[in-house]
Amino acid sequence: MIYDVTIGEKTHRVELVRGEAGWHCKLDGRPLPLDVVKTQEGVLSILLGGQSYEVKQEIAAGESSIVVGHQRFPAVVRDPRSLRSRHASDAGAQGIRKISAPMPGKVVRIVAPVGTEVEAGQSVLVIEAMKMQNELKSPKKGIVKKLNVSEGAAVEAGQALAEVE
Amino acid sequence: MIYDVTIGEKTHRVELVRGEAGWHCKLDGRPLPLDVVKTQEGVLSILLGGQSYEVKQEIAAGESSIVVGHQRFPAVVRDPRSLRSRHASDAGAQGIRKISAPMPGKVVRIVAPVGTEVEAGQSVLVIEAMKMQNELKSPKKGIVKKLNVSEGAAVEAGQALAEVE
Amino acid sequence: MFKKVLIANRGEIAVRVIRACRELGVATVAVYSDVDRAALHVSMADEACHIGPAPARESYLNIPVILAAARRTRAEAIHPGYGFLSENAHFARACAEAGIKFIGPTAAAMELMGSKTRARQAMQVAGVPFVPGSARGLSLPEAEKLAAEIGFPVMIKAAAGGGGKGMRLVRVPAELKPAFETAQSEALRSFNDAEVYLEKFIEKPRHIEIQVLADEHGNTVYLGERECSVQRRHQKVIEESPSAIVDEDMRRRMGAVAVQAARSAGYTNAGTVEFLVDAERNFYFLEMNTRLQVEHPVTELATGLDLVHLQLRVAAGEKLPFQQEEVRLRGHALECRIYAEDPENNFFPSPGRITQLMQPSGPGIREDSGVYEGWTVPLDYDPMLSKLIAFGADRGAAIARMRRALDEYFIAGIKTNLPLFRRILDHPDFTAAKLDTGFLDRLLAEKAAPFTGDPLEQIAAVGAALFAATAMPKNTGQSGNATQDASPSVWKRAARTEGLRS
Amino acid sequence: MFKKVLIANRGEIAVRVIRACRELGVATVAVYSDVDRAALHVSMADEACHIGPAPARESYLNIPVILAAARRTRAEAIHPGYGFLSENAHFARACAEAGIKFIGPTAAAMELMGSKTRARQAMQVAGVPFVPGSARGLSLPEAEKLAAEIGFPVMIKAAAGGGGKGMRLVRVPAELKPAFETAQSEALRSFNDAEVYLEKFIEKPRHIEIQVLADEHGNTVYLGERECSVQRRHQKVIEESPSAIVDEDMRRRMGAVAVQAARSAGYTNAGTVEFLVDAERNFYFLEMNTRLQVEHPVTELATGLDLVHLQLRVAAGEKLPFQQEEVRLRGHALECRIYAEDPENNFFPSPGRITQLMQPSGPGIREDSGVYEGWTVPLDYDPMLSKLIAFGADRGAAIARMRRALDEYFIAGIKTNLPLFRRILDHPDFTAAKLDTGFLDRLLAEKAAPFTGDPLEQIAAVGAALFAATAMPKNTGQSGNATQDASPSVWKRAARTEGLRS
Repeated sequence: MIYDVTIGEKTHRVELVRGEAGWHCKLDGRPLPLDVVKTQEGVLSILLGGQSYEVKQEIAAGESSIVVGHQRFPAVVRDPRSLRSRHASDAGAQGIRKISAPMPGKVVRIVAPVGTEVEAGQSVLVIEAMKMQNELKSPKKGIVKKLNVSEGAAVEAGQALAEVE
Repeated sequence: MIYDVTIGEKTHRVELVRGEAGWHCKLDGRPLPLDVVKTQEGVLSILLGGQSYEVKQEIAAGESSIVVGHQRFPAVVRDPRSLRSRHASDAGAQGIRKISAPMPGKVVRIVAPVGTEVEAGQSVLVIEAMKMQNELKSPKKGIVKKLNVSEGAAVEAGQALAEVE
Repeated sequence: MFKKVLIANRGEIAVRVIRACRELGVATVAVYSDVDRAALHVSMADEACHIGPAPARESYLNIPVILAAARRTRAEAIHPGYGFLSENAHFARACAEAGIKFIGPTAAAMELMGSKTRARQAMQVAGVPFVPGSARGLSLPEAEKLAAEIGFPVMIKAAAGGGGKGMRLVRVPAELKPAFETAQSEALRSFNDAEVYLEKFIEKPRHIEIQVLADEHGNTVYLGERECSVQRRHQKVIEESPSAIVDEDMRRRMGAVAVQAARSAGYTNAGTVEFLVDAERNFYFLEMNTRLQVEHPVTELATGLDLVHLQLRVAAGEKLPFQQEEVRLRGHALECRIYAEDPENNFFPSPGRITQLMQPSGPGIREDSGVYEGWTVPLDYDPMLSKLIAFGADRGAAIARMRRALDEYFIAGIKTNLPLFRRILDHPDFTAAKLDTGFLDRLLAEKAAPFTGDPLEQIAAVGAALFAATAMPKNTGQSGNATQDASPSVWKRAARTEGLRS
Repeated sequence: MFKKVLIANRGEIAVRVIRACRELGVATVAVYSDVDRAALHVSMADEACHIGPAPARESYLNIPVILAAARRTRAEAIHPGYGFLSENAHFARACAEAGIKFIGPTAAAMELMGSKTRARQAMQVAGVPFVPGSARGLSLPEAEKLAAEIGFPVMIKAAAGGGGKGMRLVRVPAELKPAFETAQSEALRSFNDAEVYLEKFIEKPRHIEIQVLADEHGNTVYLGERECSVQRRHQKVIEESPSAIVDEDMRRRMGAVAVQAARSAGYTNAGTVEFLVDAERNFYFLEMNTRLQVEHPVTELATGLDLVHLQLRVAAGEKLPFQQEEVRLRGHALECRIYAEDPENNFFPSPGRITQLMQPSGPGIREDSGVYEGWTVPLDYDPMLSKLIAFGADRGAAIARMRRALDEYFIAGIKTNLPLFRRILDHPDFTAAKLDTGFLDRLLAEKAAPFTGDPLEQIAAVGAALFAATAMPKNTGQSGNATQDASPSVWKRAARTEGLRS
C-alpha cells in the first residue's frame, strides 16, 4: 500500500507491505525497520531503532491528527492511486473569506448587517452554544456582502453564515 | 423474548419485548416498568421505581456474573425454547469427585500416586502457574483411582487431572 | 448526618458530591434532563429523577421541579454544586420553607454577598480595600457616566454573576454599548437576571482567593489561598494552591480579612473570598462566592481535608472538627480544567461523542471527571468535562507531574483544550510564576511552536499511514453508524490473524 | 541527576518508575520479554529492549542480557523495582563493575542483610530482639532437629526469599518434610536458590514495617511505619500507614531501631525493616528488605513524599532534602493489591485478556496500574495487576473511600480478587483494627454472605436477560475471535437504531 501523508507543509510518501513478520515500511524511499503492535483501538506501539513511540489517532470534528508523545500532528492521508483524501482536510487552513459556524448553535445577534464596513477582527455576528456567547469576527477588512442567517436561527457546524469582501 | 435466569438456587422467568419506547419487561409474570440505557459495552443503567442501578456483565473463565452495585450474582441464562445454556454453568458447583486444573499450568509433583488413601483436603498433586505453586487437594476422603497426568505435564484450564473414589 | 441528599447539579461536580455522600454513608438522589439520562451522575446515584428537557431553565434551574423531586424522594438536604442554582437565594429560601436543608449559606448571607452594595458595606466595616466602581446594577446611561468618572478601562459584570458569564472588559468608550448589551443578554440567559454593574479595571492583577469554612456554631476558618490567575475571558483555566507570591504573613492577613468578611455576613458552610492582587501585592476585595468552587480540589490536596465532607457535616449541624491552628498546608497542588472546546479555533465548544478516553493516574494524580468513553457531550451546558489535579512536594514537582499526566491523557471524538495546557506549563512566565490575569491572552497571542521539522513527524507520518492501511475510522466523533462500528472488529480480526506484530 | 535510567522490571512498578523518571526529566529504557511486547511499560518508556523469552530466568532474571541492554542504550543507572533482580547482590555488583549505578543499596549491604546470620549479628549489636531459629540454610535433617528444639509451630523460609515465595508454615512434625521440599523447589524456581531456613512461629503477630531512606553522605531517616497484617499465605493483600496500634513513642522506638539497623549495614537508598509485633506490642526484627516495597505508596500518601524520586536523587549522589524532624505523617492511607486470581477458587491465577476495565478515580484515590483494557495478562509472572490506594483524614475515612472506589472498579475477562476486598473492609475485626497475620485466613474460613434473597437479585436477573437478549458476548475472557468482536458493533447498531432507551 502507498500513501501520501501531508503534515503541515510537508508531504511524505509511505509504502507499507504487510509481511509474515509484520509490516515492512518505506518512508520517502528509505526503508524503516519498524516493530509495530496495536495495543488498543486507535493506539499503536511503534519501536524504531530502540526508541519506543506510542502513536494515537485523534479524530474529532472531521479532522484527523496523529499524537506522538505530547506532539500533535494534523495529518491528511491520500492514496495516490485514488486521488481523493481519506480524511477531510482542515478547511480552516485554507484562509477563505467566509464566516462559518464552528459548532452547532444559535444566532443571538447580527452585529454587522449586509453592507456594513468592517475591520479585520471586528465582530459580524454573535452565536451561542453551551451557555457561551461567541462573537464571530471578520477575517479581513471589507464589506459584509452576504448573510445567510437571521437572528434566532439555529446553525450547524461548518455552515457558512456570512461573506466579507 | 423469554429467558430463564438461574441465580444461585432461584430461577427467574424474564420476558422482554423491545417496543418503540424501549423495553417492556416481565419478571416472574409481574410487569416491571424499566427504564434501560446502555451506557457502555456490557454496562446498563437501569431505573426502576426511581432507583438507579448500574448493571455490569462480568464474563471470565467461561462464567458469567452480573454485577449490581457491589454485589455479584453468578447467572446462568437459558432460552426455554432451545433448552441449552447460553453460558457454561459453573462446573465447580456440581460437587463432582474429580480434581481438575483451574488454570493452565504445569504439574510439578504428584503427592498421592494412584492407590493412595487420602483424607478430604489432603493434597494429591501440585501444579505451578505464574510463579505460584498450588496444592490440589482431594475433595473427599477416599482412594486416588485415576491420574491422567504425570509430573512435568502441561495442563489446560478445566482439564481433569485425577479422580478420587 | 443526613440519610439522603439530592444533588441539584450534573457533570463532574454531581459525581464528586455523590462520591462524598457514599463515603459518608449518605444515600444520593441525582436529577437529570432529557439529554443526561445516560450521564455518569445518573448511573452513580442511588436514585434518579427526571426533571425536564435539555434547556437549563426548564431543568437544572427549575426550582419547583427540583423541590418536588426532593420531597418525593424524601431527601433531607440538597447540595447545589456550583453554577445553576448554587448562588440563588430564592432557591435557598424555598428549600428552607420546604423543610429541606440547603447545603450552603443561608439565603440572607447569600443575598448580602450577592448584593454588591451591601457586600461592599460589610467590607468597609471589615476595613477591606475594594476596587472603585458601582456597587449596584446600572442602566447603560449610568454606566457610561460612571465609566467616564472612574476612567477606562472598566469591567462590566452580571450582578447575579460568577464564573465569568456575563462579564466584559471595556477599554474605550466606543466599546461600552455593545459590551454592555452582550453582558446583559448573556446574564439573562445564564442567571435569569439581566442586571449588570461596572467596576474599575486593575491592570495586570493576580487573582488570589481564600477558601473559608464556617459551621453553624460560630466557628469560621480559612483554608489557605488559591491562585487562579491563568484565565481566558475571565474563565479560570489553571488554579493552584498555595500561590507562589503569598507568604505566611500575607496568608494570615488575607485569611483574617476573609474570615471577617464571612463573619460579618453571618456566613455558614463553604465559601470563597476572591481578591485582586496588584504588582505590589496589595489585595482588593473582588467578591465572595457563596458556593463550593470548581477549583476546591487544590485546597483539598494542600490541606489534606475533604471540603465536600466538611460541607455535609457542617450542614448537618456538626462543629468544625479542627481549629485554625491545626490547618497546615503541605506541598503544592495544580488543577487543569479540561473543556470540550477547540483551542485552535477560538475555543469554540466541541460537543459530541467521546470515542476514546485514556486517563492518567499514578502518584500525585487525581481526576474529578464527569464523563466516560462513549458518552455524548451535550451542547446544552458548560463544556467542562473533567478536572485534572496534580500534587507535588513543591510547585516545580507539581508542574512536572501535571506535564507527565497530560502526556498520558488522550481524548478522541471531540476537541478539547488538552493541547493548550502543555503550552502553558512549558511557558517560562508560568514556570517562573510571573502570572497575572492577562498571562493566558498574551500566551495565546504568541505563535504556537511549529511542529514542522519535529523529529517525531516521521513517526507521525508512518502512524497515519498505518492507521489508514488498517482503516479503523472508529473515533470519528459522530455517534457511529454501522460501518464505523463494524470495521474496528474487522480490523481487529485482520490484526490478530495476520499479525501487526513483528 | 541521571540522563537515562534502565528499568529492569515489568508491570506496575516499571510504569511507576518510568513516571517518576519522566517527572524528573530522566530518559527511560524499558526491557521486555516475548510476552510483554505490548505491555504498558514498553509503550510508556522512551526506549525499549527485548531481553528474551517469557520465562523470567531467561529474561527479567537474565543479568548479562540486561547489562548488555544498559550498555547499548548508554543508561547511567538501573532501577530494579521489586522482585526479580532487586535483591540480587551479584547483579548489584555486576552493575558496579560495568560502571552503571544500581539504584538501591550496595552489594555489600545487600549481602549483609541477605545473610540471616550476619543480619542477626548486626541486630544483636543494635540490641534488637529477634525471633529464635536458624540463621542459615539447613538440610532437612538439621531442620527436623532444630524444629524439635525450639518447638512447633515453625516457619520454613527461602534464604534468598521475600514476598512469601518459598515460605511454608509447619504446625506438626509430620508436615515438615513435604513443606520443606515444596519450599525448596519453589525457592529454586523463584530465586534460583533452593536454600531454606527455619524460624519459630509467633502466634497471632502483626506485621509492621518501617520505611528507611539513606543518602550516600551518612544521613538516614525513617518515614513512619506500614502495617501489612492482612496477608494470605504470607502474601500481603492490604497495607496501611500509619498502623492503628503504633503511637508516637512506639514509632520513635521502632524508627530508631530501623535506622540503626540500616546504619550498621552501611545501608543506602530505600529499604524496609520488617517487624513482627506480638499482642503486647513487643516488636521482633523479622528481616530487612533491601528494595522498594510494593506497598510504598501508603507511605508516600501519609508523608507527602515521593519515594522513587528520592531513590533516584539519593542514587545520583544528592543529600536527603529534609531532616528526620521534618517528616510528618498526615491522614491515613490504605492499599489494596489487585491480583488476577480467583478468590472463589483457591486464589488460583487467572491469566487472560482484560476485556473491560473501569477504574475508580476522584478525591483521595490513587491507582498504580500496569495493565490496560485489551491487554492479555501473561501467566508467566506474578499475577498482580494494579494497586489501588485510598487516602483519608483518618482510618475510617480511608476505609470508606476505599469501599467507594472498589464499587467503581470493574474488570471483566479475567477473575480478580476485587470481590474479596469488600468482604475484608466490611469485616468488624478489620474496621476495629483487630488484626494479625492470621486475620485473612480466618475470614476466608467464614462462609461468604449468601446473595440469595438480596433485593438486587431481581435487577441482576433482568440485567442478565437484557444482556442475553442483546447478545454482546464481548468480554468472554478469550482473546476474541471474529464473531465475538464483530457482534458488539452489530449490537451497538441495533441499540442505536431501535433504541434501548425509553
